Amino acid sequence: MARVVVDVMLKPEILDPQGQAVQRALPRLGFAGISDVRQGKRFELEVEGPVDDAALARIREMAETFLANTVIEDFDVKVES
Amino acid sequence: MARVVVDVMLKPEILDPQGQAVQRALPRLGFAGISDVRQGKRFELEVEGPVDDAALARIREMAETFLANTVIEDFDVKVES
Amino acid sequence: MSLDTVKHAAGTPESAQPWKELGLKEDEYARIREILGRRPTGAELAMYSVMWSEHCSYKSSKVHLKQFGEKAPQTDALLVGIGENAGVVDVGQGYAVTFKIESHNHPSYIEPYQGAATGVGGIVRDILAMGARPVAVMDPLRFGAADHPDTKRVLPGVVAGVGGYGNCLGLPNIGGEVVFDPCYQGNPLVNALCVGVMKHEDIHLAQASGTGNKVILYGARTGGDGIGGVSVLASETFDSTGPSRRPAVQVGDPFQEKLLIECTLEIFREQLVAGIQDLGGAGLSCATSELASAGSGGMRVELDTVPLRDATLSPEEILMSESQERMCAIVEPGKVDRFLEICEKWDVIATVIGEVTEGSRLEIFWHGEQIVDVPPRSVAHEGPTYHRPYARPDWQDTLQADDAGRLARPANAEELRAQVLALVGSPNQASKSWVTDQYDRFVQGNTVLAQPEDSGVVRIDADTNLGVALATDGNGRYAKLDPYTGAQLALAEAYRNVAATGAKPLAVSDCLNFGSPEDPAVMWQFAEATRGLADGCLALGTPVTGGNVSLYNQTGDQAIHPTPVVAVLGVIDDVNRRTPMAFSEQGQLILLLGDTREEFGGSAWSQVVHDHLGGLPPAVDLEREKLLAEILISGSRDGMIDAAHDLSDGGLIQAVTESCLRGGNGARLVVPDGLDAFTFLFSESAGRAIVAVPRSEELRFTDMCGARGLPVSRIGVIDGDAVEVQGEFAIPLAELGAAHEATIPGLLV
Amino acid sequence: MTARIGVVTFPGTLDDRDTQRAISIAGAEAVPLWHRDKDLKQVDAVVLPGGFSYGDYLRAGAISRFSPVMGAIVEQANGGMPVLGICNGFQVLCEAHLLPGAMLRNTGLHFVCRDQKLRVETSATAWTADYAAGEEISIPLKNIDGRYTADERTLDELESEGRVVFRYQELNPNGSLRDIAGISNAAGNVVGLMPHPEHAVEPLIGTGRTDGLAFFTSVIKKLVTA
Ligand SMILES: Nc1ncnc2c1ncn2[C@@H]1O[C@H](COP(=O)(O)OP(=O)(O)O)[C@@H](O)[C@H]1O
Ligand SMILES: [Mg+2]
Repeated sequence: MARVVVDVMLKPEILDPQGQAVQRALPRLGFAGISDVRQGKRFELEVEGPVDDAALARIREMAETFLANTVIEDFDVKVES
Repeated sequence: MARVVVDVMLKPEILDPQGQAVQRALPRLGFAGISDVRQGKRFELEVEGPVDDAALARIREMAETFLANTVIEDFDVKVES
Repeated sequence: MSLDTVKHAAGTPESAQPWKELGLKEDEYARIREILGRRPTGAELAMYSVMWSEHCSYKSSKVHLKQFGEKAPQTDALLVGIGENAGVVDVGQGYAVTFKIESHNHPSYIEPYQGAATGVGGIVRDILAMGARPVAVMDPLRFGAADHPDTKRVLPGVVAGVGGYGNCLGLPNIGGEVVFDPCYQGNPLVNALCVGVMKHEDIHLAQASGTGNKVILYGARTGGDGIGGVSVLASETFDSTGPSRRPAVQVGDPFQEKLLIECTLEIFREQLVAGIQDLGGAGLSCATSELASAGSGGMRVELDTVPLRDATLSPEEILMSESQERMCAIVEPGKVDRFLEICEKWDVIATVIGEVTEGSRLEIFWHGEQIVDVPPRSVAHEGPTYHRPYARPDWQDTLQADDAGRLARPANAEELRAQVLALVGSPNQASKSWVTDQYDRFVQGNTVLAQPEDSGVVRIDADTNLGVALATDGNGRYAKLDPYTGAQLALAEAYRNVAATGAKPLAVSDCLNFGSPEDPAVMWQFAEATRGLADGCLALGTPVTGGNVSLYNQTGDQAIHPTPVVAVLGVIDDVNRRTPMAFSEQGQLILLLGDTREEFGGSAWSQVVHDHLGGLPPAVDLEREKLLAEILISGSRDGMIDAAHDLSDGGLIQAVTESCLRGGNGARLVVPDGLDAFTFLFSESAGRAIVAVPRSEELRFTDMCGARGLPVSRIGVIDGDAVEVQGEFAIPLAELGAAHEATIPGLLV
Repeated sequence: MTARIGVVTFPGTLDDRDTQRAISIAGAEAVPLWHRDKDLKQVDAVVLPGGFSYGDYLRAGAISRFSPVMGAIVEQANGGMPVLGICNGFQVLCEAHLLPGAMLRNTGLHFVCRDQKLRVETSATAWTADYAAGEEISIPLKNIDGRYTADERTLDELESEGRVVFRYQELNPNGSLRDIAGISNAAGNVVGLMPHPEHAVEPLIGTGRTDGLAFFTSVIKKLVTA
């Protein structure tokens, strides 16, 4: 069985309150040198059968229509090695 | 500026209702062949300065004490190519 | 791209400008040139276009809205009327209450969660800007058909957004509506109400006065999201999002808003502001022009000092950005340091971006170069006014002639019983707890009544027990049959709901949701509804204190039902005497107040059983509504009634079912003389309520009704664990409860 | 002597003023504490109230846990000072490792607001002495991240040491393991729970019951007789 990972991140121009809150907290915790933090979602999908082009195309469609809200989010599909 | 990614996933033994909800919805949306879905978080950190071993060690510490709660979550730190 | 300065604009009169893409009409663009005596700069064009949009300028609606002022009833209760961020009402003991309802319909269709969330955020800032602490929210919602697949997308997202934002702010949600109708498919209505409390002396206004006073922008950084949101809000189509590549969707940050609230209240407490305005639609364009327009002088703003989230934003985009969670304050120079200190305490970014000037112009600079030089009134208050043509549509007569009284009625007791179960389990009549259980109704520790009660009641003074009550109502089906009467029915129902809990109705806010104003039939509906509401408010003595208009709620040439949503605010001097809806004592008598007639036009019964909409809505008698309210309030004050529930859609059986289920007790009902069981159970005649009265109080109560001329009949007794209509049928509470509770969760799995 | 009970406000805390009111109603003095405070103003006990501190961003309680005031609270809690964490406060206590385990998204994935029945499993804590062990109470519950989780060993330890303080009755609203609604530390001075006792202290308000008042009277009695 193969694992496909779908990363979903807010588009760069969209406000990311969570990432901002994390970033603002870092210096207080003693972690300097991080100039920006964005927080997104990671989906790990266990795929039955071969992860061929057809399967990847289906997963991409799934990401586009369901896992991500493309009004505000971008996504990225990767096969886990 | 370099980007470091921290992936945070619930430990395998912990119930992930969000992932399950996604998985349950897939067949209804016409996507078959996904046997499991887990949902986690992805942090993209923009690091000032070089991402050397020292920097990575600091980020790993940050993930361990802050970005993840290791009672329930595992994490993984990667330098984005 | 080079900067389009005022000087440059004056020297290049022929430059082509994207006024059309920005939603301006040719004559509007010509008028801007006339006002300025030259072509506008890009920044000025951006400002005018957003401020003269339907959403900000009310250009189609204002000729009709005028009636709310012209016909305003005489009342001492109104401290601040229409025109400010929200109206303010005197509720006694030195307290003032401000409340307002607003729409976020189109954004919630595009992105349900964020659309609804930022809708709540926006109305809360309006209330905060008046000087008040927000104390509760409500959310009247309307969706397409309950079983339509898109409803499964929109409804859970909207509910999660309303809850996600409101819960995180710590504002109890004390009521609202959930209505389904195919007419809202593609045009869901997400209205949000906020109510706030302050002392009289704390009222703040949006005005920039005092030469030399500083203009401080505080709250979130300005980003590229929401640019073009104004055009989306009010434009004909969703794809005309302005010239920008920026997304029209705004993302809310309720945590930032919570900090903004606490920070602002602390600033008010130390009396550090001379004027204040929230940033909502049209962002800085709106805040600067409105503050300057309402003030005595001019204003100068250094736009490049605005803290940005995205350094690539152009000055036009900064002016138009609708980034959430921002406020703008006018502060005397001597108080600026303390102001900034309080902001720092709350981790809120605050920046002096300009000052109030001697002159009369709004001047905006970008790195030292002037990009805006306008008379602020021309932007904020002197936008175009349309007298749009309107005409009663020719189908209206046919619709009204299609009388619901001719529909087949249940033939026997068994059918009657089945129709009762179908009604109380229909999506519109079913329990909304799947929705409302996602809202925090307890936070702040002052909630006396919340959903599913007739009105939400919050205590505003823990020592004196002073409280306020609020209800919102609207019935698009009634309004479709007759918009004038439909608006009055919405008003009457909300008024009755407030009185049913024992509070005295004082004032009104409204959200007018309609189709395209460019359709004369829709414009007629709008004209009729506003006329009905203004006349109704005059008759009831409850002034309209403010509200919101949402137009273009239509898909192609298919408009939504005209949907005026009316909120009524009431006051209760001692929340201990609030009247709940639950039938909680067996043996108490159930009395029906008011007249029941054969009125089924637009009724829930006609919809559920026959999928029919036709005829006339129930008749309105506002004098009767006043009398009923007086009786309900007296009953509460003198301790004569233990429960009350207003009658509205679904009629008597719906109300009895809700009161029985809430109290966990059954009822035995007897059909009164002169009525048949069907009419008794399903008629939607207005001006009615049921009350539960201890036997010892019956005579005193019915005597009071008799003396004042309110019809009252004893229709039954709280008893057993079934709802029984004598001689007809009995339905165990468990069966009624299952039918009532299962529907909404069943639709959304 | 009047007991002084501190109530911490983090950015995003919501129930601080209600908690202060509940403390006054119970007869003690409520002392506001700010998250940046480094000392506790000599209070005798502390309540971490509910809300969405730091928006619950990252994880509920994850950012607040690092506030200056938490340093002092951890130190004094380890020295025996009574500390109560309600809802978000409970989450902060877990993140700060004053209590074991962690809180996850409700299994139903929705925010849940309801009148919740609980069984008080033990009266041997600073905050439950005025209840009888086994007593059933009903108080409001409202959260989206309320699923209490810990590994089996920790759960067994909590059970065997009598540190499960509250259990959900009739319905488990969030999927908490073993129906756990609240727990204590080994010494019994630190207690955390998801439901909200401070919303159940006045007859007319909220659910109309006063089942939550004994939290506050319990600790006050203990402090006054100490
Ligand atoms: N979206 C909502 N948010 C909060 N409360 C709601 C919502 N929808 C319905 N309610 C509440 O449910 C109860 C029943 O609603 P409804 O039948 O519309 O009341 P009524 O007919 O008395 O106006 C009321 O207390 C109302 O405030
Ligand atoms: Mg009602």
